[in-house]
Amino acid sequence: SCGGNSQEGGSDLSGSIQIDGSSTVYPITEAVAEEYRAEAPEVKVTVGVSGTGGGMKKFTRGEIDIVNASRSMNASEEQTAGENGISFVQLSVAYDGLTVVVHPENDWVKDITVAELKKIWEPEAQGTIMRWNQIRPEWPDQEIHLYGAGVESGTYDYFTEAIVGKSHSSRGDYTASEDDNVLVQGVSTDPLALGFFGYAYYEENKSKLKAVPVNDENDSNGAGAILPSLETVKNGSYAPLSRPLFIYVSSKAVAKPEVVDFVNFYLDNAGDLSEEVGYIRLPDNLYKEQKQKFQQFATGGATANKQ
Amino acid sequence: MRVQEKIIESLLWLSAAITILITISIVWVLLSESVLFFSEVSLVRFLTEKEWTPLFADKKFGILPLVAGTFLTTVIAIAVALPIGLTIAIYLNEYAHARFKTYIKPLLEVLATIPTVVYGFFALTVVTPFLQSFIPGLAGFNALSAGIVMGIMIIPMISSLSEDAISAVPRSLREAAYGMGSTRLQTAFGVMVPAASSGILVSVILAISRAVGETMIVAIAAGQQPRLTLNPFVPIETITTYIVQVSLGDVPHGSLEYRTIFAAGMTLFVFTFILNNLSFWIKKKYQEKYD
Amino acid sequence: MTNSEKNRLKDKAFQVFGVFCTFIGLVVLAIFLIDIVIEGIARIDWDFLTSLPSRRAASAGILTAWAGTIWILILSALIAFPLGIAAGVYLEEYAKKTKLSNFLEINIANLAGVPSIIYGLLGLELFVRFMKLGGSLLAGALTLSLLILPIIIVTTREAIRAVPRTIRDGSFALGASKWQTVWYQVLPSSFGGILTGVILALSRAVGEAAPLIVIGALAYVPFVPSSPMDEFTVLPIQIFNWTSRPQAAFLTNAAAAIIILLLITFLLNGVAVYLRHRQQKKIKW
Amino acid sequence: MKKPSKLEAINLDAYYGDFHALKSINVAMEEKAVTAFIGPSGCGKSTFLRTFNRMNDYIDGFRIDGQILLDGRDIYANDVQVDELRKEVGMVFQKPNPFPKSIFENVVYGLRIQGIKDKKILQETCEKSLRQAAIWDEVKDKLDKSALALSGGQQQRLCIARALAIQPSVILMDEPASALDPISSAKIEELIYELKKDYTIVIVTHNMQQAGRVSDYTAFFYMGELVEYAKTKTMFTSPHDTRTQNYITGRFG
Amino acid sequence: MKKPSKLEAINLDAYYGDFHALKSINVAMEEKAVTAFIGPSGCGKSTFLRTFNRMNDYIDGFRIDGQILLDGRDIYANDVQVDELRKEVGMVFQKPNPFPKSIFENVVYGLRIQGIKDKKILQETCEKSLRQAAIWDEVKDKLDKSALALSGGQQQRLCIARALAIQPSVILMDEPASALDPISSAKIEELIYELKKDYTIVIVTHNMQQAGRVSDYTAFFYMGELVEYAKTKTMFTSPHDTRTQNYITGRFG
Ligand SMILES: Nc1ncnc2c1ncn2[C@@H]1O[C@H](COP(=O)(O)OP(=O)(O)OP(=O)(O)O)[C@@H](O)[C@H]1O
Ligand SMILES: Nc1ncnc2c1ncn2[C@@H]1O[C@H](COP(=O)(O)OP(=O)(O)OP(=O)(O)O)[C@@H](O)[C@H]1O
Ligand SMILES: [Mg+2]
Ligand SMILES: [Mg+2]
Ligand SMILES: O=P([O-])([O-])[O-]
Repeated sequence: SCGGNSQEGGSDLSGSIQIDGSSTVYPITEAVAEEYRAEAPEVKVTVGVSGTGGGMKKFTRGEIDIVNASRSMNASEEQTAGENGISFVQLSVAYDGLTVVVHPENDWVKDITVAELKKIWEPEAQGTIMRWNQIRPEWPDQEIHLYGAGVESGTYDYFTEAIVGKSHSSRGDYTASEDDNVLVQGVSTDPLALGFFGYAYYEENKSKLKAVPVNDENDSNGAGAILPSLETVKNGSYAPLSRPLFIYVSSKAVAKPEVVDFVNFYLDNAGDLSEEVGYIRLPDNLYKEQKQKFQQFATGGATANKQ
Repeated sequence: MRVQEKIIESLLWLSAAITILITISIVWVLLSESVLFFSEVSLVRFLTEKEWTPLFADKKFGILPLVAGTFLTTVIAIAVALPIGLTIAIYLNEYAHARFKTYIKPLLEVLATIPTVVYGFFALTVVTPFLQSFIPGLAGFNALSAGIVMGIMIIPMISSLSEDAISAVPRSLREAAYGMGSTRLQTAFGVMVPAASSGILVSVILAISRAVGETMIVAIAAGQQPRLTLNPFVPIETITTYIVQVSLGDVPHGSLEYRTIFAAGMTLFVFTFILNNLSFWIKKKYQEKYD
Repeated sequence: MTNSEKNRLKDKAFQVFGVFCTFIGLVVLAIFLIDIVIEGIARIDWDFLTSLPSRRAASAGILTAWAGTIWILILSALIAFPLGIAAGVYLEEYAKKTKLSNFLEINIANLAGVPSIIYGLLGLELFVRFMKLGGSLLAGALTLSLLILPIIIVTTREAIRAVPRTIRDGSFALGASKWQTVWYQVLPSSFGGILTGVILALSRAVGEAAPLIVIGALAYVPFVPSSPMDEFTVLPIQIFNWTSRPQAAFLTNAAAAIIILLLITFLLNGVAVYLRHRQQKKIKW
Repeated sequence: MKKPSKLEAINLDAYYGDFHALKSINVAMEEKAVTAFIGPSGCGKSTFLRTFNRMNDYIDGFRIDGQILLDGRDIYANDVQVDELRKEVGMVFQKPNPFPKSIFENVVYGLRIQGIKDKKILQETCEKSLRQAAIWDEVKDKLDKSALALSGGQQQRLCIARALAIQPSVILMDEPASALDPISSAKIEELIYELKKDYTIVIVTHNMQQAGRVSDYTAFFYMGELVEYAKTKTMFTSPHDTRTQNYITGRFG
Repeated sequence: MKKPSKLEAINLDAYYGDFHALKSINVAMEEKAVTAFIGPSGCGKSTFLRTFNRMNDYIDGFRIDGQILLDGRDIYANDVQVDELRKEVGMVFQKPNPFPKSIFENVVYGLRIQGIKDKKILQETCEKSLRQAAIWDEVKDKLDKSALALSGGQQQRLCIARALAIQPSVILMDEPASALDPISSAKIEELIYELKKDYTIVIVTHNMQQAGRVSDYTAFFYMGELVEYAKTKTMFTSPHDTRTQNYITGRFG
């Protein structure tokens, strides 16, 4: 699936590329980096998983070349970047449907509304909403165990924004991890669990998890509760939890030819690879657009601090 | 030549003095970041609030849930390791053949040499599923299985140190007991264990200290949810896990969130420091007793 | 039943319980090892040892992890070995029983008991941030060196203490200086014991994950480090990483990596035990 | 026919693993008499003494051939319970070894482990034994104080009292006075003299003068062999064997 | 005027921390004679012996008052180098303590640490010393074998050879024969007899007979005091002090 239309091998490139950030995007970038090894064996690509927030901090301080992000850069991060003389370009690489999951043995949750999710996750719920029947009376009188993204993750920001209504605002008494694998582990082994994370992680572990259809009580984008899937994410009916995934490349980094080569390779293969790891590809023309945008940035648009 | 002697001695002294430097660095690192932390969060809040959500919108800075998690796993571990370890120590001392002892002791110590990630894997993939087969409500992450596995890991610590302590009791006391017609059991519990009690205590304290500071087992198997509970069946979070969790997320340098790991680290350090000194102090006193 | 019959019965009962306790730990260990081997052994082949990490469990390997582990092992040894021995020699042969030496002793006992994750915090501030070494091999090795230093010091002291007083007296009585005595008599005689201690300490370092996580060792490092300033990962971190993945295939990888890690640890421990054994046999004072 | 002997060794060999520590020892010891074992260090005195109450049982690799008879019964026979045997054959060691408990608890330890709880019996036995061991007057006011606070000589007499409390008929003593100062040492010697009225006593000593003063019979051991066994007076004035003579006159040891 | 003494202690007090181990000792020892120190265990014999080559220097808390003169020079004076002193005053210990090296290396150790590398000198010294220590014939064919493979008695003579190799004028011996079998012990005694032609020898022993056989003078110590110092014959036949008498006749110790 890889490297079909990229440059003539480019294998004489060397150097290193540091990437960090979102765990949601990580599987895509990991896949790209792995395929890129065949392309340019001498280029050392390292990928960390600090969550979008953690990655952004490093990125805006100029410590890394590329940041994986499951949300857009926020104002304060932009400001830090500016202070450090770093300009950047944002490139979309795939779609994700943030998935709400429960344990497969959970036979009471058939669907859930956004309002109910808000009731569970808003800061006021901390220490008070502790049992299933507090959400819907017909649900059992048992403890609810919550698993969700950690505060450094873009998923967390996106989820709180979309559900609670305010970014970075939620209860704190749940199992929070930047590493979605931990959340999968937790939900898949805990019958009283409810959690959320990127679609790819659900897709990979379907057999151990049960996705919950989400009802946004807005019939204009599809009536009733909707399960995330290729279809529903692409056509936007899985709202409000569908979202784009990004990488950001810094102006400093594009000075390195290996970075330029890598990003081009990334955009060439993002469609196939994101699908392979369980995300939803962008329409082809969008990838083209991204490439152009990057080309511009790389060849002199370094001043254009544009998204 | 005498100058050379002096130079060598100074170099050696310097190497030894580095250990003091290390301690100072540890304390300095923990203190300097914690001081900044406590300039924003009062010590009273830190010690009395019942929730630990420093990373969230509604920030609560009560260390108690983490302490409770640490306490819970430690208690479970000691509950496993103490009876088994002590029985082994007594058995090896009073009952087993010397030859058996020379083989079994190093074998037992293998338990202590296995890396703790490996124990974490064991707890998560073997012990938890096994326990779930007869404890229905048991969550995938829980204090129980982490504690049990940790207990297995520290068995040799208790058995070896206690065994040393019991062996250090002068032979003459054991002979006195036998000479009076005591059985081995009576000798062990009536004479040897009381006489070695301080050494046994030292082993237990060190084991506690070890359990308190243990990281990977709990990080893998006990969960990551700070919860003020003594229920061993649900996910909890220990002080050490919290530090790992935050480190994995790479909270940026200089933020309050970053400092929380140093405040947590300080708490951990204080606990283990007290325990270690206590054991050291008891050991000193006890060594004098038999010299 | 008379009292002494009762006593004898209790005695027997405890004996049975003693055997049970002695073996329960070993049995659990055995179950565990067998479980790991069953799960992981089939996964180990040449490819597994020589492949870079991959998103596909089936093609992922541990090359970078074990290479990182070997790097860390060697670097830590180079740093901690001379320091530890020098400190041990000072404390055992030179230090007078003053307040200071007493303090040094308590201090070292304390350091030995400081949880490894605290060393991680120290390394994070001191090496990663202050000395700007980043998440490099050198930062990792320095951190672990501090961690094992107390262990090396303590075992060095024990080994030195096992050299009988009479040997030192013999040397002094022939007009040897302190350092001559240490160099010609004490160190050669205790070298086996010291080496044993160093190896045991290294086997501890090999298994550590927590402090390296804290200083920021990375998850995805698809190259073998070629200098101490390179980023790295080690086996325990790779295992931790795979263990936390829910897919069964990665757990298999974790089990396979555990087998390799255990082989390294057992090998180190085996060498140490062998050395100690040989030492005990060779020298009878 | 001569008086039946209290203790007797018949063709006794003893081994520590491969090491042959005692070589076909034959000896019979008279009731209510003091027998002293002398000989250079390592010759097997302690080993032999300890076969009489089977104290060597727990030493790995130790084994014996031959028989030890107590009142004519083989104490290594299968049906003999060691704990019962040791109630019959008390022992006092070289270094005073009181338990780290009170004086009272030390003396009654042997009764307690037999399950005796009756306060009155315990107290009576305690007083009686301490009196017999000639230490009652020195400790009667501090029975609940730690035994470790006593002087070495007092501790040793306490250990003797402790042994007497379970009413043995034989008392084995392994260099009981060698760790003591001259005055305490003299007291122990006196005590032995008193005790032999009621008990059969076997004592190991490396002090020839002491052997001469306290014992009725003396056995001289050399490298695991019993070289000479005779009335003490005879042995010291006209030893048969040259090794005995050399030893007694201090040629070696 | 009498012959000047080789070693002399003047008003010597010695302390281990608070413990007063030697109490104002005054004694002068004659050149090329053997002086024996006797006394019960712990009376200070070894402590005193070790002040002559300052072996106690490394013991924490040890200090002395008073003077020790070697050939009239205070060996505790500031300008005295301990290593030089120890080349002058050799020492042999209770337990043979050969280094875990070859026999050859043991003997020449003292030369090596002085920086002597000349193969010939080393070999000559080695042979000469081993001959003097009456062990040459037994080891000449295995000089490169480990010294630990020798018997105890051979090891002890090797240690004496080692001490002789650096050509001291005084040899201190702390119970040099007590860990040995009678035959080796006798050999060491003979050797001492030979050596006193060239060396001043001070020997600690707990064996009265040995003291009687080998020494010209005897010093009896008791609880840190020098109770009596006299020609050996005089001391053993008519001791002045009752403590000396008691000790010699085996009343205690
Ligand atoms: N537990 C043991 N294992 C092996 N050998 C032993 C053991 N105990 C004693 N021996 C050996 O058996 C021999 C006799 O020892 P024993 O203690 O009976 O001597 P002893 O005459 O009492 O000497 P001492 O006067 O020094 O007490 C010695 O050579 C000793 O080394
Ligand atoms: N390093 C030390 N620290 C403290 N006290 C010591 C030390 N060495 C010896 N002593 C004490 O000093 C006293 C004299 O000891 P020393 O070794 O000189 O006796 P000794 O006459 O040689 O006895 P032995 O015949 O047992 O060798 C003893 O009471 C001993 O306990
Ligand atoms: Mg003995
Ligand atoms: Mg001495
Ligand atoms: O994608 P995130 O890891 O930032 O949630």
